[in-house]
This record gives sequence, C-alpha cells and structure tokens, in this order.
Amino acid sequence: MITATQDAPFQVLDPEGQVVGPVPALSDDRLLALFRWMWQARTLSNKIIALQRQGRATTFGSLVGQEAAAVGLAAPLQPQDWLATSYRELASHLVKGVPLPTMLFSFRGSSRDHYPAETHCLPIQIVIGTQMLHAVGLAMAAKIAGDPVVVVGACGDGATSEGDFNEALNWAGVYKAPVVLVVQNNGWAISVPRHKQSAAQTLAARGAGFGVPSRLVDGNDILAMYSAMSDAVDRARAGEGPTLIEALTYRIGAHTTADDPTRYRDPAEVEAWKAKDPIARFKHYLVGRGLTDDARESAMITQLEDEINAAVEEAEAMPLPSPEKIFDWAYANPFPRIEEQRATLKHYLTE
Amino acid sequence: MITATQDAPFQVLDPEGQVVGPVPALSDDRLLALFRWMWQARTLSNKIIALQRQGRATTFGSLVGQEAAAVGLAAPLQPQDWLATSYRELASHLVKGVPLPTMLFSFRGSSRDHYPAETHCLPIQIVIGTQMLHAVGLAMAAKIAGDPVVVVGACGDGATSEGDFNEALNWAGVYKAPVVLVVQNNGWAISVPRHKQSAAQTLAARGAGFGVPSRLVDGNDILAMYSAMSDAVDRARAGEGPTLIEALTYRIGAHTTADDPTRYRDPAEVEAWKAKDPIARFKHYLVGRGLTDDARESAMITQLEDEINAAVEEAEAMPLPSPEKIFDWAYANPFPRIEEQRATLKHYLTE
Amino acid sequence: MQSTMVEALNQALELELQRDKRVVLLGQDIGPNGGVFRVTEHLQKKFGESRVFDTPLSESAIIGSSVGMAVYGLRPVAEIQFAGFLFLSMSQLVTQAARMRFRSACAFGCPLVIRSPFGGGVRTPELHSDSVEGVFLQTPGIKVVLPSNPYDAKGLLAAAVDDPDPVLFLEHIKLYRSFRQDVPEERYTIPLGKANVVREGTDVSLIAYGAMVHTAQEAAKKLHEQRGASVEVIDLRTIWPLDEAAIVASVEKTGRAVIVHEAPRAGGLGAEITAIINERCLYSLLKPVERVTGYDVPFPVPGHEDHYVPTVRRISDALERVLAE
Amino acid sequence: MQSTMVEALNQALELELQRDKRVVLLGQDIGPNGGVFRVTEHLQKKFGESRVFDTPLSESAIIGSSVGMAVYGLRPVAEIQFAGFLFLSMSQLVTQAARMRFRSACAFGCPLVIRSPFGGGVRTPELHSDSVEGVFLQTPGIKVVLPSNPYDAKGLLAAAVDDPDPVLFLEHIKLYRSFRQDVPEERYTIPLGKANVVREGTDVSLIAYGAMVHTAQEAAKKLHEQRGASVEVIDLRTIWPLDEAAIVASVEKTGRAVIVHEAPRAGGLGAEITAIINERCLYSLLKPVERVTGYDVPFPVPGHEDHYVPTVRRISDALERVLAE
Ligand SMILES: Cc1ncc(C[n+]2csc(CCOP(=O)(O)OP(=O)(O)O)c2C)c(N)n1
Ligand SMILES: Cc1ncc(C[n+]2csc(CCOP(=O)(O)OP(=O)(O)O)c2C)c(N)n1
Ligand SMILES: [Mg+2]
Ligand SMILES: [Mg+2]
Repeated sequence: MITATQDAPFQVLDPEGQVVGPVPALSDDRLLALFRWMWQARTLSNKIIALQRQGRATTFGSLVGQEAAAVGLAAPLQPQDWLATSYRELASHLVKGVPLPTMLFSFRGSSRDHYPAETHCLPIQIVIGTQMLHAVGLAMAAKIAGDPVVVVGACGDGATSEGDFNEALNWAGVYKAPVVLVVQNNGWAISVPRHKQSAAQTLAARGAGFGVPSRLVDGNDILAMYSAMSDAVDRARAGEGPTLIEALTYRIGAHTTADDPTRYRDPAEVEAWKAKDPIARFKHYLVGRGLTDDARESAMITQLEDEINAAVEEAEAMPLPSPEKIFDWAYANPFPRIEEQRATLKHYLTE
Repeated sequence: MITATQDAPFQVLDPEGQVVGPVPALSDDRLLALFRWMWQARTLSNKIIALQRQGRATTFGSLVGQEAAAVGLAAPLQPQDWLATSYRELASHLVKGVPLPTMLFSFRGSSRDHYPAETHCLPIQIVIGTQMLHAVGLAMAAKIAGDPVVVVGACGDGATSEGDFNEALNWAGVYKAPVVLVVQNNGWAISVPRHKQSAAQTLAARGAGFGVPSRLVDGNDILAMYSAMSDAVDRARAGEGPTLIEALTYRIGAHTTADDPTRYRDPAEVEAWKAKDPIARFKHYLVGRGLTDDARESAMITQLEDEINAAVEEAEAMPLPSPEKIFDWAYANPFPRIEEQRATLKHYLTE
Repeated sequence: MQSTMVEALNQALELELQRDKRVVLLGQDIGPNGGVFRVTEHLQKKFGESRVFDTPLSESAIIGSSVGMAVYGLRPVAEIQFAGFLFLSMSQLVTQAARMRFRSACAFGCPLVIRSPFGGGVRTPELHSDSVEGVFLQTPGIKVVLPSNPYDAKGLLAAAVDDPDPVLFLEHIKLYRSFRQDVPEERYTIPLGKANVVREGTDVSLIAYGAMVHTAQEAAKKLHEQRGASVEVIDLRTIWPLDEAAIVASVEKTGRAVIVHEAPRAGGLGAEITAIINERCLYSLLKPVERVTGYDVPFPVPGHEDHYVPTVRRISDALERVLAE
Repeated sequence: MQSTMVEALNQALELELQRDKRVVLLGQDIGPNGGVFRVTEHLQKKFGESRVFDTPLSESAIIGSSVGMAVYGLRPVAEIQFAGFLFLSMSQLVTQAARMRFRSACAFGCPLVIRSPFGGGVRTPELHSDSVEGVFLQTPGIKVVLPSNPYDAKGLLAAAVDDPDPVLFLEHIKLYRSFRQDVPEERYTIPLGKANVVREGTDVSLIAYGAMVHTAQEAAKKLHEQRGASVEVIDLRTIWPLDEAAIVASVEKTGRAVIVHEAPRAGGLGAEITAIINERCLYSLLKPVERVTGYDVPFPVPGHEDHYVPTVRRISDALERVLAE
C-alpha cells in the first residue's frame, strides 16, 4: 500500500507568538509592513461589510482570520510576478499593489474599469478553482518566454475538489512551471467542513500524487507563511518547478454577507480559532522585538482607517462607467449586431 | 516536505512465470478459465482488427498485451456487481458476461440494440475518464440502497489527467464508496508517453492525496491482478471503502486501427514488453502445474476461433435496427417535434 | 396555503422524498445549511444524510455520480448552486446524462433532475445571474423547465422527478421570494411540454418564461390600459420540449408575436420560436415577429444589469411596433 | 499550389509560427504524431518543443492554461482533438476565455484560437462527429469560424490568430482530404464575419457553412439542371459574428431562403437566420424560410449517420417547396 508521510504544519511562531522555528531574515521595516498589511486587510474587510450593510457595497466575503495567509502568499512576490486568486485574497491584491480606491470601486457593483493591469493581478475569480489553471498557464508562458517571472495561484480548501484544481496541479508538475499553488484551508466551503471535502488527511498530501513538492504551513503564522512562500517562489524562479502549499487557517466570519454560519457551525470552534488570531500572534512577536506596542498599533489602525475612509470617498466619487461599455468590454472589435444593440441600450438610457 | 513511499509492483509470477508471491487459492478450472479468457480476448481482438481491415468493423483499439489486466479486473466480480470501462476493456465485458455476438454486433457501427443490461456493464465509454464518476455514482447508490454490490471503474493512464478522474477518486474517498478504480497504465495515451502525462512517479500515488488506499500491481501478471482485485473487491463489499489500483501493462499494438505508432514509439520498447507477455507468463505457470501444454493450448485456441467466427456470422446476420430508432433512443416519451422528424426520416428511407 | 416559490419547491421535494424512497437529493450546502436559498431547508433532518447530502465542490462529479445513481435505479435530484456553474458539468450533462438512454439503446435510462438558480435583477456576483437555458436547445436528450410562479414550480418539479429522462429545472432567483401564491398542500403534477396562456388576448401573442412572464404581463396590462390592446400572454413553462401547438394556435389567432427572454438574443428561444412561426403560420403573420432579449454580451455586473434585462418599456415598445398599422 | 484542407491548415500554422514568436501550439498528440489528422505534421520538429507541445489528457487545462498564456502575451493555438470534447472545457471557454476582456474591462485580452475537428459522414466513434457550433451562439465573447475549403481554411485561420479575442475554429473532418484546391504559398487573411457568395442566383438563397456548402452546391446545380432554377449559395464562413448584411441582401433579391446545417434544428443557426430574415426582410419573403438540419437527437452511430446528415435530396426538396408557386 502507498501511504503519505506527513510533517506537522511548519511554524515559526506558536499561537502565543513564541519563536519555535527559523525566523526569516527580514528588516524591521519589512516586518512592520507585513503587520500593517494584515491590519489593513482586517480594517478594509470590516469596512466593506459595514458598507454592504448600508447598501453601499455588493455581496462580500470577509477575510478576518486569514490575514497572515493572504498577506504572506503575496509578500514575497516581485512586481513582474503574477497573482491569480479567488475573492478571498483581497489582502494579497493590496500587497501586490492594487490601489485601495480601485478595489473599493469594484465593490460598488460596477466593473473594474481602469483595472490596474500593471499590478499583474488577474481579476478576482468567482468560478471556484478555475484560476489555478490560469496561474499555471501564466507560468508556462513565462517559462516559454524565458522571463524570470513567478506566478502564485491561490484558492480555498473547497476548490481542491474541482477538476480544474487537480488538472492545474498535474500540469504544474508536467511542465515544471514556475508557479506556487496555495490552498487557503480555512476549514469551510460555505457550510461544508473540510473533512467532507476530501478523505485526505491533508490537502498538501495532494501534491505527491502529481509529482509536485508540497508543504503544510500554519497559515495563521505570518512568518511561517512568508518563509515558506519565499522558499517556493525562489525555487520556482530558479527553474526548480512548482510547489503546493496548504495554509492552515480559519474563516472567522460568515462565508459572505449573504451567509449565516450559525446554521451549520459550532461557535465553540470559532472561539478556539480566535485564540490563534494571526495578528495578535505577530504583534506579540513584534512587541518582543520592540517594534510595536499598543499605542503605536492603535495609531497605525487609526491611520489605516483614515486611509480607507478617504479611499471609500474617492471610490464613491468615481463616475460609474456608462452602461454601453458592456459592448466595448465584450469584443475588441465591435461588429454590426453589437453596434445595433448598443444603439438600443443607449436609446433606453435617455429617459 | 511530503513524500510518497512506494512499494515495488505487486507480483505473483515473474516474467518467466516463476512464483514470487502468494498464489491466490483458485481451483484448476478457475485457473484455466482465466487462461481461456485471456486467449479469447487476444483472439477476438485480432479478429476485429482483421474485420476492420476488410471494412467489416469500425475503428477498434487492440488490447493485445493487456489481457491479464483486462481479465483480472473483472474476474473477481459477482453478477450483481457493476462495471464501467473505456473501449480498452473489451475482455472485462466478456468476463462479465456480455455475449460475443452482441459485442461484435456493436462493431458493425450500429448501436448496441438489445444491449445486455443484465450484465451490469455500462456501455463502453468514449469520453476519456468520464466513466469513473459513473462507477462512483453506481457505488454510492448501492451503498444508499444497502445492497452488497461492488463497482469497478476502469480507465487508462491518460485518463488520470482528466478532472473527472480526480473528482471520482475524491468522491470515492469522501463517501467511502464500494468501488475499485483501476488504471490500466499501458504506457501510452495515443502518442503521449506516461511520463508526459504526469510528473508523479506512479499513478497509484494519486490515491494518498485523496485518502484512497492504492496499490501498484504488475498488470501483466494475471494472478497478481486477480488477488489484488479480489482483495479490493472484498474490502469494498465489507464496507471498508474504495481502492485505487494501477495495473502496469503495455499497449503492444497501435492505439486503434486509425493509428500509426511508428511515428512516435521506439520499436525496441515494444519488443522489450513482448518479452513480458501476460499469456506466455501464465502459460508457463500452468504448464508447471500440469494444467496445460502446447497441444491443449492450440486446441483451445482453435475452439476459441471457431466460437468467434460463429459469433461473427451471428452478429453479421443480425438485422441492423431501423434508422428511425434514433428517435426512440433519444427520449422515453416522444413529443410532437420528435414525431415530425421521425416522419421526415422515414419519408427519406423510402427510396 | 400561501407559499413563496422557495416554499413550494421545498414542499415538492419533501413530497417526492416521502412517496418514493428512490429519490435522493445532493448538492453543495443543501444539508444543514438548507441550500443557499433554503430550498432544501429541513430536508436532511427529516430524511437523513443518506437521502439528502452535501457534496464536495465538484459540479462535474455532482452530475457524473448522479448519472451512475440514476442508472442504478435511484432518482437523484441534484442541485448546481448557480446555473453559471453548469458549464463545469457540461460534458457529464450533455455527453452522458442526456445520452445514456441513446447510447445503451434504452437498456439504461437516466431519470435525473438538475435544479439550478439563475436570473437577473437581484445584484448577484458574476455568473450567478446568467440565463443559460438557450444552450440546451442544441444539446438533445435533456428537457428544460423554467417555472414562473410557486404553483407551477411545485407541479412541474414533481413532473420532472417523474420523468424517465434527465430534466434541467431552472429556478429564477428573483421569483424565489418576490410573491406568495395559493399552493395546494398535496402533491400534483403539471405536464412538461405544455405552455400556459396566462392572459387571453386577440391582438398580439406575447411569449415568455420564468421571471419575464411577469414583466410581460405588466407590459400587456399597460398596453391594454393605454390603447385597449388585447395582448395574449403565453408562459412557456417548459422550453424543451417546446409547446409549438400553443404558440401556433395563438399566433394564428393574433397574427402578431413578441418573444421575451433575458438570455442573449443569438440562437435563443426567440430565434427558435420565430423560426417555428415562420414555418407554421407565416401566412397569418401581419408583422415581423419581435424579439426582446438580453444583448449578445455576457451578463453584466450588478451596476449595469438593469440595462441588460428586458424591461416593461422595451416590451411595450415592441408591442407598439407590431400593433402599429 | 494544390492543397488539401489539412495541408492548407498546416501551412497556415507554419506561417503563423514563423512570423510571430508569440504563437504557440498545444494539444493532445500534436507533437511527434503531428495530430490525429496530421494538421500539425512536422511543426514540432521545425519550431521546437517549447512552441509546439503535447499536453496531458485534460481539455479543461488546455483551455484554462491557454487563457493564462494569452493574458501573459502569447498567442496560443490550442487543439481539442474532437469538438465533442469541448464540453469538458466549456467553463474555461465560456466563463473564462470568452469573458477575460469583459471581466477586466479590457485590461486583459484573450487572443486564443481553439481548433477542433467535427462533422458527420466519416463513420467516426461517438462524439467525434457532433456539430456543436450552435451552442456558442448563446455564449457571448467567442467567435466561431467554420471553413468549407482549403483556401478559406488557410486565410481564416490566419485571421483567427490575428484576432484579439478568442476564436473557435471548427474543421470539418470530411473536408480534410476530400479535395485539393489552389492555395497560395504566402500568408493571406480572410476577414472573420464576412460570408462568401459561392454561387450567384436570383430565385432562392441557399445558406450553409462547412461541409454542407458542398451538399448545398450539388443541390443548387441539380435544381438548375432539372428546372433552370437560379439558386444563390452563401457560404457563411463565420457564424459569429454572422454576416447579416449578406444574408439580407440575398433574400431581398430572391425572396426565398433555405438554411442547411448538420447541427440539431432547435436553436441552431437556421433558427437565428430565420429570425433575422423575419426581422429584416419579412416583406420581401415569398415563402416560409426552410431549415434542412440534423434532427433533435444526438448524432447517431456510424450505421445511422447517413440518415441524420442533410442530403442533396432533402435540400432539393426544400428548394422545390420554396420555389413552388
Ligand atoms: C464552480 C463554483 N461552484 C460553486 C460556487 C458557489 N460558491 C461560492 S464560494 C463557495 C465555497 C468555496 O469554498 P473554498 O474554496 O473553501 O473557499 P472559501 O470561500 O472558504 O475561501 C461556493 C460553493 C462557485 N462560486 N463556483
Ligand atoms: C475527453 C477525450 N479527449 C480525447 C479523446 C481522444 N482519445 C481517444 S483515446 C485517447 C488516449 C487515451 O489514453 P489512455 O487513457 O491511456 O487509454 P488507452 O487508449 O491507452 O487505453 C485520446 C486522447 C477522447 N476520446 N476523449
Ligand atoms: Mg474554505
Ligand atoms: Mg494508455
């Protein structure tokens, strides 16, 4: 019989913030930048939920509890690198350089007009698992072009059940693509718990069956995420091929603003995970290094809030693209049928 | 890092037919039945190719070289058990009870009219990998119904790259379905060699990542195939869940009558595998046990040839179903549009 | 009993589970969560995990395993969480479920119902609103049902479960809770393939299905009030098989027709129905048939959908055009 | 140079690989094997494994990875070995390739060509012959091209590779080697979205594409010989975008139309074209438009396909009906 041997999740900081693993060599500024991104992610996430409640934002899925995984999977990337994620990796897009107002604008339910292509982030993916194949394709293209470019594809635990996820893993291995496939295992796919998603002990174990080296990482430990990702990104850039990373984390909030987790989830489980809060854990470490304290932290949070509020104002001041843009977005070169329909739509705009 | 530990392929007989593993407890009659099925498969396969060359059969894929795997994967099944396979497992269907004439009839390019549903064989699957999900669904149904029924799903090495194959493996594990998923790894998917299909060392290794126990078996060793399959079928029937089996074998012939392997395959590779011929290997063992010899073997082959020739005559004598049957096959309850089209078709039949 | 469409569908599923133990429900989040729209609410508690169960996140496997279960003898009712994700199971639907009977020359049937929500007007994320029904006109072997109200939804779903062939049952999200209707408690069926004249008229035939039936009725009412026009509104209920007789009878009477759907224009129901009218009652036709449809671009983001989905105004204008002398 | 369609396509691909290093070919068995129909013969040897490569057996990944490659800046030309297997990649095609531009508000394009063989009359196994093009009328964002001869195939494929949006390029198996034609050695393009009048006429418009163009021409010839009828035969070349102007111009001239395709009848091109004729030139129409199509059942086994695919006789009868006084 064939069996998978399995290490414990890679950790640098334990839940109390004590160092239990090799600390990556990061400057104080860089450490604080990670801390700030994590807080930015949480603050922004809570802000969008507030906006949604006021009818000022569309359906939204909180990433509270997953800040370390979402920030850590993007932080080691360089500007020329690409990112393909689901809706749960907002923070990764911020780290990759998507401007706050642009991101907020999209939650007004308009399309991402002026989408920042230069950030090399694919639009947030709604069709679960799909983007993992795009990540592999981007990486194959970079390899064919001979560019020193790495691609990160990120998805959730539920996504690992999709055929596309598994085909992506297989292709990454076959073409030795410079890609890192990250699974944010937050324990749930809406109401379906991880153990009902697959009989596998871990999702990282999926890699071996496709010849892709894989790693199980404590996704609530920003330093573990950062170094595991840097290793994988370096390997990929050095032409040593893909890595699969399972980040163990937890969805503290509802699946989205449309979801009611009390229907299917034991609150005790949530409480247990709150005790492993990624931000508190990292803060404890930074305080130990004298890089932050309660005062500096709350000052930073206030600053982040102001920044986000300003971005909300800016986003809400942005003009919505004219509805007829749907025709420009559909085809690069319009044709008569499309132009006729544009005329019809415009006719009905004038009321 | 997570790594898959890997046994050597399970063997009972080595390529010379020497016993190197635990011989399954089978009566002499049963042993000879296996031998006969293997020869029947080879004889039938060569016959259909001959018919195809004469324009008397449609495109066909030979199973020469894979007789042990194809016979062994079906032999342990009981009448109430189900079988879902690709086009390469003709022999498995014979073992499961599909009558020769019915099978030959389908190669006249007509539909399987009078398809023998009672054999519990799904129609041969053309869409690669697809049938593995049907196998899992049949097994889930048997479990829900509480029936002591086991299902075997069989496909090729190429099929393991399809999303459906991997979803099937995942579902088999999640629902602990009474199913055995068999991969006949014959080295090639048309012109694509196994190593380009996946970076995994073995395809059996795929199981661990889905929580499905798996086993690598010498697919040219009928006794190894038989006991590995019996173990897996017994486990499934006992409610212990699914097994993935990779049968290592080789496609001696062309992919199909439409294929020219000299374009992509080294003849030396074929020769090397001919030395591991599954029939010769088993014969050596049977001769050792005094169960057969050259004389008895050729008598059996002649008898099989007569049987097959008779079946060909019978199949060619069967009336082709009327073309208008396509409307009866499409919908259980015809509706006006279909009846109008039936009338049109019938109108053009009368010339 | 006054029920919403969600409640009517829930009742229908409960009655099917009660009367036929071959019926099983599977899908994402249909168990403890009762479905993202609560259509399967309480059913797992009532019938147990072996009859009503959550699945992994694999649309192809939901359909593919259902094919196996249906062949075995069960009557699976599978839910695809949003119709836009049917594309992930397209091969299992179109090359497998729809062809099992055909491939086996009727040795095996595939009695399988696929329920899936769709439709515009509710500001959902991408691919949650798309109308995909038109695709299935070109994929023989599968029936397609789109109820427009709670009463029909309950009766059509029961008929779909009875049907020996696969049935795609598309539920318009906007109709789930938008209104209540008197729905009998007991089980009843409404035959597949039969349209319903929801408003009798003599001047023009207005043909729609799903949520568009209500927009069409508003337009009909408006035109009646404004200019006394007598508009006959036909609710197709089932788009495959299509009730051609009902369409032809109406157009032969009125001599005018307008067809409405949210789905893109090209090759949609509007095209097929126009072709049928052309073939079967061209000589009764007084004006070109009009199609009021979604545009030939993807269903847009929430901020733009009101300009994509046909409106009362667009339908009224089309009616005015065909009624003009 | 006299070439078969296979040779013409091979030349087109070679010229694209030569002139634009962004062009890459991927698919099953396209490398050493040169494709199961030899369309990619010798190309891997000439351009290397990084430009022309075999893939694992994963249709969804072929399209999904091509989307990534296209966004990156390459120009992938992907082969799906038979069009019946496009259904396995349907979500990547329809929800991804066709919408990348839309989703990103034009920040990212998806210049991708998907080549795939299809078509009846050659006794292939199940799902190798099915005509699936009609499905894509209802999936906005993807163009669909179906050449009817070697010359068009070469020029249209070059235009498809040039196109900034995804193009589904469907190659009829029966045309691959059935005849040779004079094909220029150098690169040339034929614009997408433009139909071709392959036979001028004044009495009736006969509209077809792919292999049916030849069956249509035979029927036209037959009717001319038998009763001096002047049949105009239009080869659509591209079904999306559809050259409505060419159709309307012809029908306004002839007042009669017959549309032919192998694909099922319901919601196919015949339906869309009939609707266009109804909308744009109903008053020029002297007789109901006729559709001569495959039936609304799956494409049958080889033994029955001759009764499914439209024949010269069926087309001639339709022409006779529309020409009858
Ligand atoms: C293909 C597909 N099927 C179903 C859905 C509906 N849906 C949206 S999110 C979700 C759960 C995703 O779970 P997971 O992959 O673990 O990501 P998470 O939300 O936990 O981050 C589902 C089923 C979808 N968007 N796409
Ligand atoms: C989904 C799908 N893609 C492509 C094909 C064309 N095709 C037929 S057989 C084959 C190779 C199958 O290889 P494998 O799974 O190893 O089975 P084998 O033929 O070796 O038994 C291919 C690509 C198909 N039938 N179905
Ligand atoms: Mg999750
Ligand atoms: Mg093989």
